Amino acid sequence: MQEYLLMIVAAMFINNIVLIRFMGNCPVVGVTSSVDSALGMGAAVVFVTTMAGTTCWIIQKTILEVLGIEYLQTLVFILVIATLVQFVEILMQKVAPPLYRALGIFLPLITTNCMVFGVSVLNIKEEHSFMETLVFSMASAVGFAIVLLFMAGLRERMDSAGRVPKLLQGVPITLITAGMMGLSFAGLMGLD
Amino acid sequence: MSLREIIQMVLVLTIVAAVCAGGLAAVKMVTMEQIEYQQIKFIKEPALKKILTDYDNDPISDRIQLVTGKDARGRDVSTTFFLAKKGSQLVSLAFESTGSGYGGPIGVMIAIAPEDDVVQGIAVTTQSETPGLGTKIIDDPSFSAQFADKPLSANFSLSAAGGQIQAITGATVSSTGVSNAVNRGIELYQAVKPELDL
Amino acid sequence: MKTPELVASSWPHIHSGNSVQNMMLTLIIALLPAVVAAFLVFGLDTLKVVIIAMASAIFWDAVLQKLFKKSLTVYDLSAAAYGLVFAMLLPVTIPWWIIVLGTLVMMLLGKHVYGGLGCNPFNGVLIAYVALLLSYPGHMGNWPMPTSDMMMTQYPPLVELKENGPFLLEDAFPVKDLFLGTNLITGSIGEISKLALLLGGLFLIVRKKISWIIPASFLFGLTGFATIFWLIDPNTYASPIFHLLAGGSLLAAFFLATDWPTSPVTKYGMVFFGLMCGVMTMVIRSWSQWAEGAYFAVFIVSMITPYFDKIRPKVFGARFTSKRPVRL
Amino acid sequence: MSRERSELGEVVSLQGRTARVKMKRSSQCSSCSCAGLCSPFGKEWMVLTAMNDVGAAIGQKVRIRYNVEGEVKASFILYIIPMIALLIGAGVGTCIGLFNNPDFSAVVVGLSFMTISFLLIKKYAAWKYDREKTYHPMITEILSDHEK
Amino acid sequence: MGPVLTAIVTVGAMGMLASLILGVAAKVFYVYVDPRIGQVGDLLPGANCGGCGYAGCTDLAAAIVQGNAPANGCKAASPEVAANIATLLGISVEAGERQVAQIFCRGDAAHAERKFIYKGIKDCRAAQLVSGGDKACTYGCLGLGTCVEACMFNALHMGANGLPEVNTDLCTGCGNCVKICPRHIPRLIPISQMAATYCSSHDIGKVVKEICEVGCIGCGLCKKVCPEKAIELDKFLSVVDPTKCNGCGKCFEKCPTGVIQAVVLTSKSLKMAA
Amino acid sequence: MRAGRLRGGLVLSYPTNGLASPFEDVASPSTAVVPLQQDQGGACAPKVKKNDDVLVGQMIGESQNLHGASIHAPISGKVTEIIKTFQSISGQTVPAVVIESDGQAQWIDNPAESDPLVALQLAGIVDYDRQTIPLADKLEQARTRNVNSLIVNALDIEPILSSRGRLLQEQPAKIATGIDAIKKILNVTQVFITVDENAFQSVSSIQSALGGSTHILPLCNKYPQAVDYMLVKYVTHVEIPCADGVCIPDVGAVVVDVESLAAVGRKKPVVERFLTVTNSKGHVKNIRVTIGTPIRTVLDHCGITPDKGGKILAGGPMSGMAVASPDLPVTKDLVGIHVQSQREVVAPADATCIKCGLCVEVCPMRLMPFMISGFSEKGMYAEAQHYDISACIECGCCEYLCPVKIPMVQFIKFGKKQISDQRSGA
Amino acid sequence: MAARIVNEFTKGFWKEIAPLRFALGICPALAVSTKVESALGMGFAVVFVLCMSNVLVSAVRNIVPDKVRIAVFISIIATGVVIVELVMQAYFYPLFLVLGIWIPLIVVNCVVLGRAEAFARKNPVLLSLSDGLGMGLGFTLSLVVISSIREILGDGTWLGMMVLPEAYPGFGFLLRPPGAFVIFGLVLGIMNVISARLENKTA
Ligand SMILES: Cc1cc2nc3c(=O)[nH]c(=O)nc-3n(C[C@H](O)[C@H](O)[C@H](O)COP(=O)(O)O)c2cc1C
Ligand SMILES: Cc1cc2nc3c(=O)[nH]c(=O)nc-3n(C[C@H](O)[C@H](O)[C@H](O)COP(=O)(O)O)c2cc1C
Ligand SMILES: Cc1cc2nc3c(=O)[nH]c(=O)nc-3n(C[C@H](O)[C@H](O)[C@H](O)COP(=O)(O)O)c2cc1C
Ligand SMILES: Cc1cc2nc3c(=O)[nH]c(=O)nc-3n(C[C@H](O)[C@H](O)[C@H](O)CO)c2cc1C
Ligand code: SF4
Ligand code: SF4
Ligand code: SF4
Ligand code: SF4
Ligand code: FES
Repeated sequence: MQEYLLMIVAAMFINNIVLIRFMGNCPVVGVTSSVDSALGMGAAVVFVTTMAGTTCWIIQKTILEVLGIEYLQTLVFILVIATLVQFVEILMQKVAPPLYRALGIFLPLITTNCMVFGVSVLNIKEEHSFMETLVFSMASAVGFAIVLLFMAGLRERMDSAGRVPKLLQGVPITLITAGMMGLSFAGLMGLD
Repeated sequence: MSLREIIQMVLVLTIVAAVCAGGLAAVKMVTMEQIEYQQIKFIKEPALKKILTDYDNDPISDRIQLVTGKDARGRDVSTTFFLAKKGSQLVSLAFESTGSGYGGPIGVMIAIAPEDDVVQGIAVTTQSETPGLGTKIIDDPSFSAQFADKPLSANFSLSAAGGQIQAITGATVSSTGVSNAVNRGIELYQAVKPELDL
Repeated sequence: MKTPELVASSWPHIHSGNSVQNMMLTLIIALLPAVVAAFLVFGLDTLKVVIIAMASAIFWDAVLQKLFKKSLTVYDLSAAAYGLVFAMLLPVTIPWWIIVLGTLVMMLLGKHVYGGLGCNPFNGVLIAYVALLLSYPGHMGNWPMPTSDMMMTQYPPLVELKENGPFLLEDAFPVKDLFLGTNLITGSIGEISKLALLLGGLFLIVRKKISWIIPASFLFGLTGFATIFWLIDPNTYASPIFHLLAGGSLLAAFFLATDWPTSPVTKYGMVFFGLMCGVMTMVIRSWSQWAEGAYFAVFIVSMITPYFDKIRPKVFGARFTSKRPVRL
Repeated sequence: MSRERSELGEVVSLQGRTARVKMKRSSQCSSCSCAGLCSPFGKEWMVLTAMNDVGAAIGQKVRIRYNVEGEVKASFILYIIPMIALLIGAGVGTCIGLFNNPDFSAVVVGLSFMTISFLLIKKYAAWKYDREKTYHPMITEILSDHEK
Repeated sequence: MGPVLTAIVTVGAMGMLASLILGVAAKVFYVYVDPRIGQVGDLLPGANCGGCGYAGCTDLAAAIVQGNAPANGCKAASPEVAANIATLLGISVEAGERQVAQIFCRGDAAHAERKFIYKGIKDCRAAQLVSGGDKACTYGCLGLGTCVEACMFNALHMGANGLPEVNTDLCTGCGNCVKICPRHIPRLIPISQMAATYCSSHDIGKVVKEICEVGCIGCGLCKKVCPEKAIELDKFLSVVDPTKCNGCGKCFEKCPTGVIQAVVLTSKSLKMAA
Repeated sequence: MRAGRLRGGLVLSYPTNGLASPFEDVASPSTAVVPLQQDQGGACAPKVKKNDDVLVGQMIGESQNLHGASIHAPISGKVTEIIKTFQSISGQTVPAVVIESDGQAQWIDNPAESDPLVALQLAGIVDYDRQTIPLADKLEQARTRNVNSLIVNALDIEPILSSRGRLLQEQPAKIATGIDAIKKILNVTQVFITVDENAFQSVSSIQSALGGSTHILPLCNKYPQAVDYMLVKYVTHVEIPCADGVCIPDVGAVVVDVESLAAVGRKKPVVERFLTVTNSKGHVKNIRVTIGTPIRTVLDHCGITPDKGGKILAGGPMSGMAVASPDLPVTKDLVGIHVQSQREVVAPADATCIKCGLCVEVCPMRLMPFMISGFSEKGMYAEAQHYDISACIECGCCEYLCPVKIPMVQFIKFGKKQISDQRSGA
Repeated sequence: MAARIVNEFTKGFWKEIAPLRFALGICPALAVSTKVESALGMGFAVVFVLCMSNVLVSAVRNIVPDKVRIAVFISIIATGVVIVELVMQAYFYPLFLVLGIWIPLIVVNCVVLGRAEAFARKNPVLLSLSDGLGMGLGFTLSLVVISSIREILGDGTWLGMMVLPEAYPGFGFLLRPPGAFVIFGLVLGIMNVISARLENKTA
């Protein structure tokens, strides 16, 4: 139990997927400063990352390793992830049409984000068990969602009451802010 | 979206995927040996350098692979032996063996002089032990020194188990892992020695 | 053409006279007791660090204002005030160039890239502090010894706790000494005398420059958390009094957590912010690699400030439900 | 006060009191740096079913309004609950260790838990959301064809 | 050949599975999108300026393809772009003339009176809310440059005399300045227009004279003198009809306040107009 | 009966001798300029032509319905001009009638009107809250909602003003008559008089004149408690939202200020105002002035000369409107005059908010002023609405305390204007 | 034609330099910019993948149905990436160890897919190659600029060589992840300043 707890803290904060491992920056930079869409998108990312992580793990263990074609991992994973999102979209529409209707916009936003793929590869690289894969993927994605959410909050504030110099507006200031968030997470180093 | 379109889609993607995979398999076959060499060079060579002495060839090039057993599914498992030579004379022979440690398997490179069946030295290649604790099996040179220059007949078990090896305080599991690896290696060596055609 | 005689603008036409300069001056005055306390303990080096920090902060502020083509506003004293707060976090042994580098980082990343005072989401002082701590841990952790002969411990109280556990803390650091900053207890400039910090903090509250809510809930969160764990296992965790008085608890509660741009402004927002800072301080002190967590805690929690500010009171009339006449 | 968002779309078909409306993915997509790459076959449009109380006809441009709070809540139900089910299932699976293989057991139990959660969500959604109008996107305004 | 075959078969099978799922998805979510919308969108400038009245360039593209907007619907695009779009869609483009903005007020600090000294937000719309704006003339330019800020094409700048000036080379005629000005001072004219009355005041002459030296007093001399009958009075303000005016300049001489003047374009667009 | 306490808001220092200074009459002007719109209703239609002779109290502008208040000649004499585009204090362009005095001050006899509300409309009585509203309009709204209480607002809009408090002392009988009249019109049973604690004693005579169900609520000095919403909260402990579809009479009360009540009690058309004239050097005078008198004349009477580069404010310094010229006439929406010298003029700064939170703490409507003002500045009107910009009563407390002097009220007004423009445009 | 080829090539160095100009492919630019050496390695890997994918995508552009085009493109890109991975393992093993997971992650680098989708899909092979080469080298240039700043100021070295005085203590903050974000952000800001200057000059 404790090792899972540590893994969660580490994946969410100490080795935060965005701020420390540098993955999934595009959505963090690109998504608007709307807090609501950050929430929705965060939830969707948690879902997709976990699904992709576990599916890739299963495919790695049951197909690639059995057949000895681990080197095709990159090719196979990316195909799997691209398809998975479509599959999930169909599934969602079948499971809960009214809900899907209310928020279908978030799902496809995230297929090509390097974090989903990166987490899937990390799971294999760090030789996680299935349970670890699940926990790690989910915690990483939650870490992502937290950054997204905090960033949306900070950007909303900058937009309303800030005066970022014109030449730093948009991407530059978002990146610098991400750096500051990463800096503050240094405070959690050694939390174990 | 007509059926024809779907079939076209399926066809194109299947073919593209298959062609990509085929191409990659070809590239893989071409580079396989070189990759293996590089991996050995960068992962095993440091260990080999530590334990092999007095040779003038490249043990990595002069390596041989032998089937040394079967795994759970019944497939062959092979071991690579690195041959250190002086002139054309084989002075020692190194190979890797594993034991299980605290954080996962521990790989141990063992060098044996075939002439007098003496363990010349051991070095840990791969491990995932607790830093500062289990990693003393690498960081503490006196630990691996206990294995050096001892005949194969020596008891490489921990002193707790009646052997000659003093475990690292607080890292018994890691120590046991190394000792097991060495014992297993010696077994393996003795089993395949006839095949080695020395 | 006739020139117009009267001025027109939108109301209100009068102003309280409150100004940034005034607020910053109050902040500087509030920190003076702490500087004096450190001066009594460490001597002239204290003044050296304080003066370099304030001067270089003003210098960088002016340079960056030029660079970003802003009007020069160093006279609002904000650079001086933040420079002083920054000095509070440094050990007096710190080399001058680290201070200068730190104030550059503080002014650039904690102010000007965001467009000036008030726009920054993070406190520049904390940005500079953490950047330096990561870059020069040796210098940042080079604790001065107040005098050489009667030395009781080489470390500040919290480092001592981290290194050696909670045993003998009470002998090494009597409460009275912790509070007054006497008897050779070392630390950064602002961590010496808790009495001085308390005076300064109350001064700020009385002058209505900061709200009492943040420091109060910060210290409540910190002592509450410390008490719980101390009751559970006094052999691992130090006493709440110790945590309250050791290190930068009071400095952070009164002078960092209340930093205007980066702390919430709504009442409940402030309560939760303070509590979370206090708890986070204890989490970092107890389980991370760092001995002192108060500064990190404020830094981390300020990330959530926009959300704390969403806990705003219901606007006047929002609770109105029925159109039925009220019986009077 | 609930927050609302509105977007523009075009009616493509009518079904009783609802209409299917084609709209650009979202205004959020416009600021996304990977705009358009997200969808493996490049869909830039999506179709929503919206309440058509204003009586829009096919081909008309309409404004659609939807409740953002409903959206956030829905995304938690739809995305987070199945994940929690998967996690719990996998945890249970690992513990009971079917077939002496914790990984295999975790996969099997986890997936079954997730499937069950999907079924429950389906029931819940059918029970709750079909009735509650606030979660339905609504056509609020017909913009004449020529203007806008 | 074993490993290669394994790879081909496995990944080929995965590709097939993937494409099947994609196929089903494509069927489930099928929406017909006219491919020409994308093509037209590629041709448009992509500035999303909103000058066309649509939410963005893509929306205009859709409208053009569906015939709801003309091929030259984009105000910011050059005529070549409109022509390209027209050829792509096989439609004709009416050669609507290019429009540019002009500032219809000449009442700068030296010539127009102010009611009071304004202190407050540097935004004309906000200044208008303080006692109705500081300009004595309720029609005159407030000169705080809100239109300059609003122009996305850098076509406006604040002149030395406190009135905005138009660079007609850069002006695309998007009309953002027209929309944002609280006093509707910038207005669009066809680029070929020769003369204009640079005033917006509908006050009677007596009032205008009291507060502004360069306002239109509605005396009607220009109307009388115009050989082309190109000038009308609209509530004490003279208005030039560009379709009739030939630029003879007779009215310029007659105007007592000199407010009716030749339209001066920046060099490049002058050539284009010629 | 206990009054609630205003949360937020400001305790402003003010000259205390205002309540003790009796009304002085300002001499009637020789020429009166009377704008034909002096309240929030529509403009009145002119009832006189150039060269007509008029008597005091003669209707010169007629409102079309209960949403307006008619306008009367404040002096007798000849109409010399009808100005079509007169710029009023607020900058609106309205018609105005210029009357040359014949020095007679002769009143006209207006015919009696039986419907009391129409009578108020015809008498041109207005009520001043944050804006000038025709009293008839206010009462009409109350009458349809079954109101049972009348709240008399005897508090001055700003603490620096004292005319309402003084009126209470000087004309209690008129006020009592007015209250009686309105009690009858609305059929209300209870009267609450909210009054500055310093003007407390003067109310007792009114109370005794009215008898039983009259309650007096003394309040300490806190700005902006004289706003109707706040008074209703003190009395009923219910907060009325500043939103569409809800109005104060919905809780069964209506607020009327004492000056309107005195006017009702006088039973004559409104041709004069009771004002406090102050400057920031502590000069206070309460005056009675004829409508149409130039502000300059009033100031001359009070011995105040406005500075070049100073300000003349219609109202008090917190919520008054800056007057463009001292030649503008006194109108019904004037509640006071405050003169600032050049030195006291506060310039708003073009600086950023440091988020000190003082504005949030002080806002009586519990808004987040720096947010709504920031959203307005950035053109983020939807967000501003989400933060309830429309609830702001523009009291100015936020800006008063702001250390960086952000012109928040102007930004908020600007934002509200943009929002309403967008609404009406789209 | 030749002019266009040159044009497509050179635009990648300033006008459309990624990720500085567009917020594309930020992640690798942050991750591998600690040292100039790894930036160069990553850059060249991307150049290879970009060229290969652009050429192949352009070659098959007319036979791939629209609906699966992205799936086909990523298959092609993934193939290129695996080739790089294998070759790097075979011949540049230490670099492979440094770049680690970032080699497979090229497959989702928005720049690569972005060029396939925005350019190669619509243009002939030669132009696409030129575009890929230009964009790839531009990407490399960005990485080198950022990593140079970080390595020199952070460590006092450049490509491993000491370039600042021996006494320079280094500023470790820049070598850590937050430093990467900050330097990237500041470089973007400086780029904006420069291009605004250039624009003013031409205008
Ligand atoms: C806040 C902080 C305080 C530290 N204090 C000390 C200390 O007092 N003594 C020490 O030897 N190391 C201390 N360190 C350990 C340093 O991180 C690091 O080990 C040391 O500076 C490395 O340099 P050195 O081993 O060459 O001296 C501290 C680290 C930090 C982050
Ligand atoms: C150290 C200190 C502690 C205070 N504690 C409280 C308190 O616990 N509860 C409280 O309501 N006011 C407390 N106050 C008073 C508040 O600062 C403040 O005056 C009060 O909350 C005003 O609230 P209001 O503006 O909503 O009326 C305290 C003041 C100080 C200086
Ligand atoms: C940004 C920066 C600026 C520096 N400027 C100086 C300087 O001006 N003078 C100086 O002696 N050292 C400066 N240093 C540090 C020196 O390079 C050197 O490390 C230091 O002087 C050595 O001090 P020590 O020998 O006491 O450790 C600077 C360091 C940095 C990071
Ligand atoms: C966090 C932690 C890490 C440990 N790491 C090791 C290790 O690396 N090697 C080892 O032999 N034992 C390890 N142990 C087990 C323990 O210290 C010791 O080996 C056994 O108690 C018997 O010696 C670890 C225990 C803990 C709690
Ligand atoms: S033209 Fe309009 S917007 Fe422009 S400066 Fe004049 S008043 Fe302002
Ligand atoms: S000057 Fe006006 S019309 Fe011309 S481009 Fe600028 S905003 Fe558009
Ligand atoms: S008072 Fe001024 S500085 Fe303080 S929070 Fe409000 S707007 Fe900002
Ligand atoms: S926001 Fe409005 S109501 Fe609140 S203090 Fe400011 S002006 Fe007054
Ligand atoms: S490169 Fe990482 S999300 Fe785009």
